Amino acid sequence: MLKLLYFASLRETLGSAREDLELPTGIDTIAQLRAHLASRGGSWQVFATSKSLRAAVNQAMAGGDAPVKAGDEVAFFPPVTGG
Amino acid sequence: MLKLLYFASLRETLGSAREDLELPTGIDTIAQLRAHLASRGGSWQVFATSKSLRAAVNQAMAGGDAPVKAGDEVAFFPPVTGG
Amino acid sequence: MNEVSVQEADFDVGAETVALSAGDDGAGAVATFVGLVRGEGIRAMSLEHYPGMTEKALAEIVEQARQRWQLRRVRIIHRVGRLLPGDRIVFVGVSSSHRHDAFAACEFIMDYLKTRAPFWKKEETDAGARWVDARESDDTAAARWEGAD
Amino acid sequence: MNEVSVQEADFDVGAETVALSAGDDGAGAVATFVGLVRGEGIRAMSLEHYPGMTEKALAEIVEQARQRWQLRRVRIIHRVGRLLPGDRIVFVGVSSSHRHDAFAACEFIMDYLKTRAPFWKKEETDAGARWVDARESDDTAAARWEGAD
Repeated sequence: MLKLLYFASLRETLGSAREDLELPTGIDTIAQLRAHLASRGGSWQVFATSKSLRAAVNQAMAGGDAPVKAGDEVAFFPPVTGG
Repeated sequence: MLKLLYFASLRETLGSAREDLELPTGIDTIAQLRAHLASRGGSWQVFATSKSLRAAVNQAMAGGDAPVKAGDEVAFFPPVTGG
Repeated sequence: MNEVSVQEADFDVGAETVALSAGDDGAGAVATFVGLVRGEGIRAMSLEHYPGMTEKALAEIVEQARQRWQLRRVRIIHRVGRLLPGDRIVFVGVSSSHRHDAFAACEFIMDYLKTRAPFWKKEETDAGARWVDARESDDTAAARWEGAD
Repeated sequence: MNEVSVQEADFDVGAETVALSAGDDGAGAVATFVGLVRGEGIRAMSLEHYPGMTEKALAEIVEQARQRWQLRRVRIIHRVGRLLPGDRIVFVGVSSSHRHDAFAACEFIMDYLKTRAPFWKKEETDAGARWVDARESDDTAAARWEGAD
């Protein structure tokens, strides 16, 4: 199981703040996870179309090559705007 | 008449905080004034020997070439150490 | 004392600044920064964050600053929730023996916080609500520390 | 409000910092610096200045900062007289719309104050009193602003 979190404008676009995902076979990286989520269609296509979307694995920033595995906490969000 | 002020370690070296000086003929610049003061001898030779001594004319930093004239307020002091 | 706080409540700028040097007579320099909500046609601003990751990201930024400069105390407070124009958003304070280290670390922490800590701002305007876009100038500001000092 | 004060009395860091943005919702950034007397075998420190020139020199430094950056409010307080380890010596605070201007101006003012404002420090140590020597690093710090930004 993967804990997925969505923040800020992405959360509003998807209409979802979190979900628990049974990690499908063959998905080992952030990039593959993004492609999987985009394949849901509709507003989820943002995972394919948005270039600025950021990801974190277990609360640390992660690139597309970053590995994901069962038990991880994975978050997606737009570029940060604090301070 | 020239109003002369001495600050900090220079004041202690000279044993004087201020004096009113009748400006001698031929003294038109800070450098000439320094030479005049040094000619008093004793502790006043610091005006000839110290390279770090700074000057201000009418409360603005001034170099050796800066003109001095009757009525001016001239100050001498070591490099500043505030803040 | 906790170096990093993420909270809805306002903070006491004077008390936080004084605490950076209190009882430490080796602290010759304290640099602070306060970020505030600007008006500019904004009625309010809501700050969202990623609880857990935020605190880790800020602690990591403090750690990087400590590796770059000789610092004594560091304090970061970042508010979340709904804020009004003029309200304080963030406090960063650094104490050091010497002023250059305090200034540099304080600005470094702000630049990194702006680009690496998971906060998001949503503005309420007369025309409705909108998420604030990230600014390229913030990326540029953070990038200039790479290889510097 | 007076931008520059030279005084024997201590100051309220919190009140001074808050005053830099109070009632001005265009002020998004406030940077401050507090300089303090360090211990290091010092029992006390006496600060002498050149009344009249000091205020002019500080006002001139503020004016130069305003020409270089977009600033909203500026405040300088410098204490004189006898101070003890841990005592505050100087406060510099700057408000601006954006943080880079506030940070840069605050550090610029400190660097110029250190090399251009007529203050002199005398330390009281166990071995007697001694005038503090000017430091080359302060000249270097001030010089780096020439031609910068």
